[in-house]
Amino acid sequence: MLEVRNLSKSFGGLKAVDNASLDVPEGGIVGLLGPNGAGKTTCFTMIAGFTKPNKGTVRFMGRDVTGLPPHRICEMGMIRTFQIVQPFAGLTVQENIAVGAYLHHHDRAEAMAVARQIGKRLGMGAMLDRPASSLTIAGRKRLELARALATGAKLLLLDEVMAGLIPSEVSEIVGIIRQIRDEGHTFLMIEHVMQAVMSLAETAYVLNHGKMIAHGTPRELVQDPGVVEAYLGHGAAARLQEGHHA
Amino acid sequence: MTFTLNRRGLLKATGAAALVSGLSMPSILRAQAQTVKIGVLEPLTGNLAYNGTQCAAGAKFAADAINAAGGIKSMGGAQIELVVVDAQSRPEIAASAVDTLAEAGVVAFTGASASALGLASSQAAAKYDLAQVFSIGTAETIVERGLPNVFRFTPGVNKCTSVALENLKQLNAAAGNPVKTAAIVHEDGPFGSNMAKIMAEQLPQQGIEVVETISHPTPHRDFNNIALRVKASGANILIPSNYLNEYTLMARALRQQRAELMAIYSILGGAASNIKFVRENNDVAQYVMDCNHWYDPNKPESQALAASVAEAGLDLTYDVMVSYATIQVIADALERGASTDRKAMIETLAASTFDGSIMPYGPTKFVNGDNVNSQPVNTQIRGDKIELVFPEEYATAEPVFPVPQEG
Amino acid sequence: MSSLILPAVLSGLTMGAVYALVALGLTLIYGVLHIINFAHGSLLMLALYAAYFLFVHLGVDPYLAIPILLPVFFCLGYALQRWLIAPMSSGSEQNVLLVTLALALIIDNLALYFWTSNTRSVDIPYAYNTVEFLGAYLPLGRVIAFFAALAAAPLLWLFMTRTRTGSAIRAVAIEKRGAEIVGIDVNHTYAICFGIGTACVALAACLLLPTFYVTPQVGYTFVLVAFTTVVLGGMGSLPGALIAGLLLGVIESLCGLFLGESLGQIGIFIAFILILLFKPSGLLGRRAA
Amino acid sequence: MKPQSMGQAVLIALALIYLASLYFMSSPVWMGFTINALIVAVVALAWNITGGFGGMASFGHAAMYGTGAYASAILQVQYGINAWIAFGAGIVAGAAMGAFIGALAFRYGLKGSYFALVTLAFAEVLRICASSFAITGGGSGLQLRLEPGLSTLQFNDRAVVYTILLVIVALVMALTAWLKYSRFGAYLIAVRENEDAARALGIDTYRIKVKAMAISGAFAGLAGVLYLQVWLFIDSAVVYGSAVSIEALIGPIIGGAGTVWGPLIGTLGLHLLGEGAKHLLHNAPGLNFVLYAVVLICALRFLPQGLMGLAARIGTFRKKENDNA
Repeated sequence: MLEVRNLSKSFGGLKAVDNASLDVPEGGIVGLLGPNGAGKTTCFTMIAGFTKPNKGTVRFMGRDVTGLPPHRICEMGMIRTFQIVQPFAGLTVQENIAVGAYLHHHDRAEAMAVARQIGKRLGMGAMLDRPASSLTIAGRKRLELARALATGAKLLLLDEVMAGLIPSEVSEIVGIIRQIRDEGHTFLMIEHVMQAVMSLAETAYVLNHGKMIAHGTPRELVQDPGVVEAYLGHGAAARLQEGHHA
Repeated sequence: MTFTLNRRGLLKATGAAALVSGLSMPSILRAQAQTVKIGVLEPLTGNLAYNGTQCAAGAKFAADAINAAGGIKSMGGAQIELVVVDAQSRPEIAASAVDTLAEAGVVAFTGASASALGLASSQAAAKYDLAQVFSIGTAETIVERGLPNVFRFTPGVNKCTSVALENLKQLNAAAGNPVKTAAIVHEDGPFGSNMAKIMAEQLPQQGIEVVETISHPTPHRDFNNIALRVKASGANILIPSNYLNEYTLMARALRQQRAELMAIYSILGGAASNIKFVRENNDVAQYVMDCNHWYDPNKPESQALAASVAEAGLDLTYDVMVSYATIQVIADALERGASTDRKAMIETLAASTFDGSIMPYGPTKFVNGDNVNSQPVNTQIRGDKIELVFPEEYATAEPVFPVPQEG
Repeated sequence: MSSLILPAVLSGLTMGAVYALVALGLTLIYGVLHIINFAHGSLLMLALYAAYFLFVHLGVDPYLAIPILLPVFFCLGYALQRWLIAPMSSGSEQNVLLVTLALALIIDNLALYFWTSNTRSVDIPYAYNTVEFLGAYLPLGRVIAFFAALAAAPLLWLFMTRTRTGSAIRAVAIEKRGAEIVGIDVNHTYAICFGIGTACVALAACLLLPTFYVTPQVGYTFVLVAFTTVVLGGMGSLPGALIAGLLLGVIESLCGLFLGESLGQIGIFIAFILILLFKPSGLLGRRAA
Repeated sequence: MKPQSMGQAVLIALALIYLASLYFMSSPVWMGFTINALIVAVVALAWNITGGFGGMASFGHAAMYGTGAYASAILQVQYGINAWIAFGAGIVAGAAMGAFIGALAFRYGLKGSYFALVTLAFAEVLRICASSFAITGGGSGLQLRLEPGLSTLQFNDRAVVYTILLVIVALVMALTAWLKYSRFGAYLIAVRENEDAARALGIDTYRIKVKAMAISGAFAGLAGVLYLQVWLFIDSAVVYGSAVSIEALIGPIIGGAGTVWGPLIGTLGLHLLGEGAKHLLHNAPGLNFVLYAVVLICALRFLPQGLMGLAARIGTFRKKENDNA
């Protein structure tokens, strides 16, 4: 569904992303891992059209979308979320979701109906009329997902959707993502919370210093010493081998 | 005197404002048997506040003088009560202020210092059949609209320019025609541009060649280049038409660039008839000549006005004189018509042949609202005074033309 | 005309120095507080009146007024930022803009109320003195202003780089949170910065008064040029403001000479819009908003 | 457009009672005064589209206001074109100017201080241009011939003018309400709240912002045309002057930016306050502007959502929300 080939981006000599390639199959949940500053978010911004790559191509559903503006890419069915979730504070939860729904439903009543339905699906039925600014972090993350879904996107690029959540909230959102996937959506997610990736992603890529250093199932990856080194620093691989249940 | 107001209140800018409130409160005047209300619509705030305040003061001096002399005799000695309203230097406020005047029941009103305000107010007043006698309103569009309620007592820009050029020709001839070339510096608004156009057409007919024409915006910060160009053009005289701030900077720059001119001859010059300019820039102001509105200094009322103005600590500017005269014109119409009816007022004004004003004009004759017997005169700055130098019959001093060159 | 080019350039440079002086304070405030001070022109007007009244009532020469007005306006600026602008704007950039705009309205209209719209200028003995340079006559007052600007910019720069207060200001400018953590009083530093910016205006006013006039609207005459200068020099850059000020002075002077004085000023605004559109980071600025 | 609380209902009712009472007071002074306030309210409503809903505070709405007024005046005075056509042309010209400024400014991503400055500069350039060219009448401005009649859109009777203005203000407000609850309105608010998030949701933010400027420009142009038709005279300082831009933004901020009623209520309140102060302070020159400014500062500090925001908290109709943002 998504094919990224040799994507590169440098900022003033510094190579943020260097020759990165990845594939996301339809209906899959693919993880994109890597330590801080590895270039994950830059990768996302390029795929979603927020920045233009220096080199490389992005193909979505067989069409070249490299360098297209975000709203065009979104219209085709690929959408990204943000690491720091920011709901539109002046609007209610339902109106927030409707902003997404307006993409394919120009009429207000229709868009609001879609928003209500999606909100209910994501367990937000009780808070639809509340101002979005009153939501908790977990609520905001759900809202972010709901908004993205409301655009009718097929492929969702989630940027650290679990960050800042307590474990019980994480498992809730994991459940939601599964449910959405089963309804026919595809995910590419940047994630730090290993637990989530382990239980959700079928395959994952690891990015370090802008380069793809590994690809495999999560289980393979955590055992890859190169990945662990990159992730947790020198000697981490050895330590992790000893007590394997962080 | 009917005003309980302390005259020194006028020393402050708030003077006119205080005057306003005092005047528009009939309670102060309730003791009088009968009053006639005349409106004064001037910009007391905003960019034009100085001119507006001066005009309001002039109107007050006129009303004082007329009341002291027994009021409107044909109306049983009715006292004039001024209703002063602020046009705020904004046309829509000027137009709205006409409502206030109409509601207050004025028979006519004077105003407004700027053409834009006057254009707006007279149109609003036309709906009420309320006469507006312009104090200052040089734009010709004022009298070209065919509004029956518009009366312009003072000369417009076209007349001022032609008279100024005619006077220049005579001054030049008397001196043996030393002036052959002229430079024109004008602000790029309608006032300056229009005047520059007329001058460019008419100066050659007076035997004077225009060697340089420079326009500048208002405000303008730097006059060095202009002074340099005037100097480089080798013009004998400079004819400026701009406002006080720019005039001040221009005069200084000319001095600094050592431009040698036989005369600075301005037309409706913002500064050359302004006593403040004379006080603050005495050195460069010397011998500057202006063709402008000015009163006939030899009339007793004029001298009385000058004394009152000095006593109040105000500047004697042409705004004060002109505004004083317009109240005289309205008072004369009241005297003849003996009616407070607005329509009748317009008719009486239209038929006016008044020649008792402080201005050096012939008998008033309004043709399409324009007083054909008005005329500007030439003033010249001498020492710390502004003297009337031309025409001779009104002059208080001999013109100095050309200016003696310093060594 | 060609003989006028050199005098026009020199004249432009001396005028540009005044623009630079006004812009120095504005750019300093922008660089640190990231706000555009719309009251800057009004403060300039206030300082011009202060210098004018010192001259008229106490006979203090405008140049001698500098040591009096600098501290006074520093305190005024400090107080305005500390006790009016900062608390009233609740930290939002748009609110700061609006508060300074409101402040400008207040100062301008109070000036109009108390001092009327009369034009005032000082008559000092050396008002017409000139300096002859390469055959051109330069007004003495403008030459002094030119050298004062040349001196003020590096002095301010030295202050920013060599003193503790200067370092604190720069720290706050770059990383507000970080500066707070290491114990810098951010509100105090902001206010100091605003104070210095206002003191710059007082300096400009004292240097301007001998060759200019005062009205309640005079600030407006300079403030848009100062905005242009700040943007052209790069928002927040002191050397940029100096260079841009001088450059604009020369551009304006030459445009005026060749295209007519009216277009000289339109030229400045068009330059302003073009810079904002195409290179909002200016000549020496680091980055745009 | 519906009030959300007792407080808002009272506020709106007060405004309506004032506006209606003028029909019974038969005072041309108050009517003239309110006519001015209503024209300003239309520019304030224009500003509200970009500044209130879109979060783009313009300091130069005079650019569109003046363009509307000049376009209409030039067509009528210089080309003798019918006032109705000129009326429409003024609105179109305002919209075009808004779109033009927006297209340029947003193309390069200007916002905040930069956007404020660039709009200010545009208004200033236009002011200088209008005072320099012959077609705009130079500095002496343009004047419509006084010819009352339906075909010239000039009316002698103040009450007629007043009624027309009330209808127009109501229409603009209805349009604002409709926009607010449309796809465009939701998008515009999304752009204000978080532009990146809006882009991610498939919103062409550039187009939305330019469109907002065009709509705002149309309203501002309409206000300019109204000024022309009511007072029959414009010049560059009057319609391109900074006073227009300032009044355009003060009203909405005090009344409540991003609300339908806020601009009208703020503008009316301010003008009444200014007028009241004028009587209290005996016409003290310019002090009404000082008062506006003081009220503006206080509103910024104490009424972040303006009067409508304050009123919303008084006697809420709906269940009380705990707003912990």
